[in-house]
Amino acid sequence: MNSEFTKTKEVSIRSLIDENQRGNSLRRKTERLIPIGLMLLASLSILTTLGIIWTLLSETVEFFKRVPFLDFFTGTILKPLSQNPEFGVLPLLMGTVTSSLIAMVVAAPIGLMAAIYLSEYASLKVRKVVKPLLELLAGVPTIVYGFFAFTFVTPILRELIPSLQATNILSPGIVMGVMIIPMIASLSEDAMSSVPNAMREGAYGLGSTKLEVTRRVVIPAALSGIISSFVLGISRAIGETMIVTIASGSTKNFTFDITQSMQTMTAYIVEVTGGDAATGSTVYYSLYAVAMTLFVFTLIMNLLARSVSKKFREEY
Amino acid sequence: MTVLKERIKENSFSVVRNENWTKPIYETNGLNLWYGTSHALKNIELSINEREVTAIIGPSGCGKSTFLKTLNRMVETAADVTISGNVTFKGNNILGKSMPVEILRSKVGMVFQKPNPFPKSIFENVAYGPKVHGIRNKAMLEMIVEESLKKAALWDEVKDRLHKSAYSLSGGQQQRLCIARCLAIDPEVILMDEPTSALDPVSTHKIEELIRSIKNDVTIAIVTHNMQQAARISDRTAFFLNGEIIEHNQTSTIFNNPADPLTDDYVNGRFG
Amino acid sequence: MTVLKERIKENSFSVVRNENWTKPIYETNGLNLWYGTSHALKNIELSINEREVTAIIGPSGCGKSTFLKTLNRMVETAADVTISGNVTFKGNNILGKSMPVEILRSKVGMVFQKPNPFPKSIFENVAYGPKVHGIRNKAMLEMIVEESLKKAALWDEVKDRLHKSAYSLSGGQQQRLCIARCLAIDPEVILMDEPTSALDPVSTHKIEELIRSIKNDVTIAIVTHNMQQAARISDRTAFFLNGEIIEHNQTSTIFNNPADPLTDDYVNGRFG
Amino acid sequence: MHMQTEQIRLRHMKTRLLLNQISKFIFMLSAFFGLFFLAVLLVRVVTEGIGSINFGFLTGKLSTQPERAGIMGAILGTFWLMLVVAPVTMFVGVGTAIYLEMYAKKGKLVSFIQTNISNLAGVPSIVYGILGLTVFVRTLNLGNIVLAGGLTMSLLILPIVIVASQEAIRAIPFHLSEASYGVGATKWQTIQRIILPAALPGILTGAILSLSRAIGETAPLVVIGIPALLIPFPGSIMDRFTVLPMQIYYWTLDASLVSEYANLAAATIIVLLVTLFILNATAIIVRNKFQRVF
Amino acid sequence: GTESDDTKKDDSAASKTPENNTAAAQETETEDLEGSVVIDGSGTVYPLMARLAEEYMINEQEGVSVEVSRAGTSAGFKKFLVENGTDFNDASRQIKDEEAAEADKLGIEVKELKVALDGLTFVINKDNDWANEMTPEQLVSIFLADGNVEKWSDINPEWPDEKINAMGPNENHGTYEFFYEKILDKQDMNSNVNLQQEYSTLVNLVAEDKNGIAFFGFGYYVNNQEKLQAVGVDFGNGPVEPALDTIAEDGAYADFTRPVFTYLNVNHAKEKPQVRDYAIYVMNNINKFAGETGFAPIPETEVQEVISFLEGLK
Ligand SMILES: Nc1ncnc2c1ncn2[C@@H]1O[C@H](COP(=O)(O)OP(=O)(O)OP(=O)(O)O)[C@@H](O)[C@H]1O
Ligand SMILES: Nc1ncnc2c1ncn2[C@@H]1O[C@H](COP(=O)(O)OP(=O)(O)OP(=O)(O)O)[C@@H](O)[C@H]1O
Ligand SMILES: [Mg+2]
Ligand SMILES: [Mg+2]
Repeated sequence: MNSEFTKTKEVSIRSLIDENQRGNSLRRKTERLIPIGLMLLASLSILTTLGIIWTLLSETVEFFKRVPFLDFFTGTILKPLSQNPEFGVLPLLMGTVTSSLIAMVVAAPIGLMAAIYLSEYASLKVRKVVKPLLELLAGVPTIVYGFFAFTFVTPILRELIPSLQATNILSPGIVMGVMIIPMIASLSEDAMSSVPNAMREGAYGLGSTKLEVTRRVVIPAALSGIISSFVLGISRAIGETMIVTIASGSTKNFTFDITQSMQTMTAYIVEVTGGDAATGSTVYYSLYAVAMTLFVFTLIMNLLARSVSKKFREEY
Repeated sequence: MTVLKERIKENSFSVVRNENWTKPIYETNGLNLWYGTSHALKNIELSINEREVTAIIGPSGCGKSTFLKTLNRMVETAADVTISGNVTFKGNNILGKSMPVEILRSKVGMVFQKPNPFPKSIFENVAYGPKVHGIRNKAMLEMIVEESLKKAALWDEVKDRLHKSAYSLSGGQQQRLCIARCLAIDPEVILMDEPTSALDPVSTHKIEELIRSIKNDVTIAIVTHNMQQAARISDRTAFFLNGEIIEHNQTSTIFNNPADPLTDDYVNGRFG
Repeated sequence: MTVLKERIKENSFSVVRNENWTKPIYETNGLNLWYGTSHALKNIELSINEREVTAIIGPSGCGKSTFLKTLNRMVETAADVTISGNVTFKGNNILGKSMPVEILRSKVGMVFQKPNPFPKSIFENVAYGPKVHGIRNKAMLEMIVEESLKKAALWDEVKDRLHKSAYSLSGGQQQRLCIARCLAIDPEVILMDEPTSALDPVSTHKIEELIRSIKNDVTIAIVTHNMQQAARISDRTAFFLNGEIIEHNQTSTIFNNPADPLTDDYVNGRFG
Repeated sequence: MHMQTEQIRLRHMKTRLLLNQISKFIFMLSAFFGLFFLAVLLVRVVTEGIGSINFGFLTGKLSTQPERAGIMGAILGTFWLMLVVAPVTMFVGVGTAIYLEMYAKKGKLVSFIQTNISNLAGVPSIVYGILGLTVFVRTLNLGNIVLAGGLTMSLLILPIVIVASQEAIRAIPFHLSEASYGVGATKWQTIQRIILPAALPGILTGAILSLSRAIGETAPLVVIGIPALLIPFPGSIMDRFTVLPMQIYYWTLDASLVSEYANLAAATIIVLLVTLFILNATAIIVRNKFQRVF
Repeated sequence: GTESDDTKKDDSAASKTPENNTAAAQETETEDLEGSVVIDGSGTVYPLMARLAEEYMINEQEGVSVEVSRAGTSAGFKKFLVENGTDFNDASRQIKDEEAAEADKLGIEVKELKVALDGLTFVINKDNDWANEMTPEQLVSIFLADGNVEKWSDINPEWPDEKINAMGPNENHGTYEFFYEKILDKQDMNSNVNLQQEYSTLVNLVAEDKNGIAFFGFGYYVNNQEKLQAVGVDFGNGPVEPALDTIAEDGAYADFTRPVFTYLNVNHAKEKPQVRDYAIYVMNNINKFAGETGFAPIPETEVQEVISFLEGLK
């Protein structure tokens, strides 16, 4: 290519670009529409929230017209379908809280220790194998866990605890805990691995063992992240449906006895929607009141987890 | 490099000829290091003398930090690291199983480029080392903290707020706090990885002063990208390039009369 | 600073006295910039002359990159940036609404510290700019790519693998590719932010050669932390500290006879 | 001081090292506990169900006779459901992510939307079921058809897709965008030509993983009232349908009526798990194949 | 052992008549039908109706698609009593007055088809060797709010001094409704009774609990005979085990027997040949499959009556 040719071409590149740019004002205008379109898509998520709240709220209001607010939240007896129905939500709350607590007793220590192992101890190779496998555990559908709790874990537990009923809250609680382990492990691991390495190096440099670095530096620094993973775990347990539905039966017991069948809020919703509850009946509305309670419960948990972990992110 | 090799050979017969030659506290021998398959340190032969300041210079990525971290085996905290060769600390090969890293590291402190205090109080930061090593006695701890902060020339600035968060200090103060934290476990060596590169001129000056004041007690190996700093504070300088030692000699020689043209190019800023 | 101010005053009367003085293509006037509440550029008064190489030096965090990115308004891509003052490019205030950033940026290319080719083929990387500016013609694109790669002294090394991924190139080649990518849209100015600091000596040398070879056609503003590099390739040098311009002058003056003692300290490595 | 600390140091070292070893072992056990459980679960399900898996089972219609029962209907139902969920969530999810990451000014609105999305991700799936029941099945009167179930599932996994897409977009180093802006490309050009192609593997991985969540999800469909029954194979999104997990649910419960149903449930679980495994493997392959080079 | 033999006998007996009728039906059916038949309703009746639908599609009309769902009796009626509603609604109870009124309003002519009989069965644990036989009064007293029975010994002093764990299906089920209305005579049920949504839960609970007793439809017992035993009920003439031959309208177990139904939208049957054809098929074969699914057959005369009604629709 001779320089003469190059020279003219050079000029034409520039002028071509300039020319195109002049004609591009239409393009720039249409570009301004893109964010508006995308914003509409983004607002869909807000619409979903509003939809949930509207759906739950309108029917819940109707429910509280029929059943006094206080009776609902202080009643220990739930007999929604009986001839003299009673709508105390406490048995359901009890079932929900108990099963979630059992789940956390299993998941919190195991999940945290697994996270410590993965974040602080495991070699890259081990981590590369174990993490996806744990993800796999998290990916097992809950219906499978339910089947497993009902047909396998309960019979085994009955060998150990003879008084255990065929449907009970203990077995689904434990299985739910196993289900939550990966979640807590992975969120806590995230929190721990986002502790700057510089901080670990500082501690190792002073002759600390791994355990000491973990205990005195990493965990304190990641504490809010870890706590928030626990709270999210609880929230997940509260909202879990199929495991308890299948393995804990539908007895509306208000009891502390974990060997017995208890019903959770979620299982109640399944029971009522699965049945013949006629639109307009109190039972039908109770569905929404329970769902609303469940929604508020998990919402509080999520907001709590968020604010805790936010605090932690601000630290560095 | 040849000079160095000869010297190491001489040294193995304990023939100390050079008048500036003090006892080597570290000696490396055929040290090679790989991150995965990438060869980060190539056949490093280097000795570090007791109670001297050794500066390590070289362009970015040449392996300065890697080498420094090999000296207290911190490099092993990275994933998939392979090391071969010998690194002896006071005659013991530290790469073997014989010495737990925790003991080695309690004798070899380390200061990093970015100050990295723990998210604890100033006091707790300095007391951390003694505590993990089993010192519980409160009076003793207080004494150690005070002494270390004094050595690090930080005591006067923080003595009224020992229990405030370390993050309330300025960058330069934080760096001196990190040095104090090292000093609290009474190390024999302090490794410093670009300790002033994130600091302002005044803080830099203070740290350089500090190095001068403690070098009678501890051996110091310092990585710096600031050639003038190396010239100012070090007794010897090692020039790294692409994971190799190009030249290692007295600082004045390296800067004024380097043997290798690459060294000359580098210290005169023709690359890097 | 006083020197500079005087000069700007002179310049505003278009009195060109200095024999090296060419037409300023950029002029900034009372330029201030905040990231959120942190004041990153303070009252910058600086002009950049056409077909000259202006080096910008200063310690880490002093605002060099920020200033450079203000020149093509790239700085606005960061969140929460406030700018006041004037920056004129060929007489037009670029901070106003009058000129769309896309047009400005098509005239002002930028090269970054880390080579940042797109995850596309070598060809597509160079052709990207012309394409987004609406050039579709294949033959034309091919010509532009070839020409740009030639100017960037990369053609011979890559002509046989134009359609391989840009990541298959070495760091230095990638950086030249990024320069070729700039050249492909025929810019009037190229801003370079530490273009060689991640490169080896040979690549650094090549890029410096390249800068020398294109400076007859384009104006270049280059940030560097390598003082010798600034001395080697630039016509003028501006020294930044804490967001302020401490001194701006002919390169030889800055290095040999600085007006400000801080400049002296910095270029002689007493801090930073 | 020196001597003293030195002695204390050595005295403690043994205990400290021992403690470190012990705790490492315990931590490791914890990490492997979940995997052990997974293994037991798989062995149990496979031994119970593998005998029922054969060609007839995979391609047959549902039947009350265990030896005749097949799950083609549920497989097709799952397929049609995905045909609704995948495009809807991809379109809305990626659009939302682009808006949040690239356009929205970081401020109150964005953090509100962001909070909202992360809260939606925490809303129990059964609540989405109630939403779907009320809005799609009853108010829009769609009935128990694929479209209603699909839209419900889409809402359910949308937050996951959004967050995954956001992460994928955020993971594209800013210097690539910078390079594009630097040659004068507009924002949309940069998104279209640089960011989306580079983020695609990440987005796809997230989308596939959330699809597999949708495939295994049961509770919302139970609430919507999806039957696992004698219905013709679904042929479009307007048909009634059932899905694999619903089939498992009913067969688990009906095992008291016909005990072989327990085996059919286990067999269906195997099919479901294999499907999910294939999807997950695809996601991992996508992730590794397009491993980030930048 | 004996019961299952009975079952088989009954089966083969019942299967005779349908064969003749099928032959008769085939005459009228000259062309191949197509289209769909949509059935919803009771979950109790579902196994029977689903079975018939399958057989119909395999053996009779491949072109017709019979869809069977089980939303529940009431929910099913809601889908049945609308314009273009379902063709059949299975019901474990009779249509209610309001529902019938709704049908009138919409102009839907509804025909009740009684399809089978179900025997309310009380089951106890296999290890329970005392309560194998009880009177209806004793059984009722266990479930009544004021039955004053908590322990087995409250019923019979010789029986163990242990707490009875009474259970049953919950109010969602037609079975509960029948039990409450017909057996308990609408007296309050003991609040200790463990009411469950799922029959599988009940089966497991009783199978594992020596002191458990539960009631549900005969079908759930037949399919779990290896886990449970049925209580023989002494209606006055000695204990009667529920079985396909005792559960009949004039059988020995009649007092605990209830009919189950499917309701036909007659308008649809007139408009759509496949609906009418299917209805006739159901009636012709109903007794053949009832036994298999745990229901007792209905009298042949009733079947014939309905068939002639259906054949009259054209
Ligand atoms: N953890 C790691 N894993 C893999 N490679 C690494 C790791 N740390 C460093 N490297 C590589 O090893 C080489 C040497 O790195 P090192 O950090 O020692 O260089 P350096 O001389 O300290 O550079 P700088 O001046 O930038 O700090 C580099 O190529 C670097 O990319
Ligand atoms: N996007 C941003 N948001 C907030 N603060 C920023 C941002 N970018 C830079 N800063 C701050 O602005 C100041 C100037 O930064 P700048 O990157 O311009 O420095 P620099 O001179 O280029 O430094 P270096 O030599 O390290 O590249 C620094 O204090 C930096 O922390
Ligand atoms: Mg380094
Ligand atoms: Mg910079």
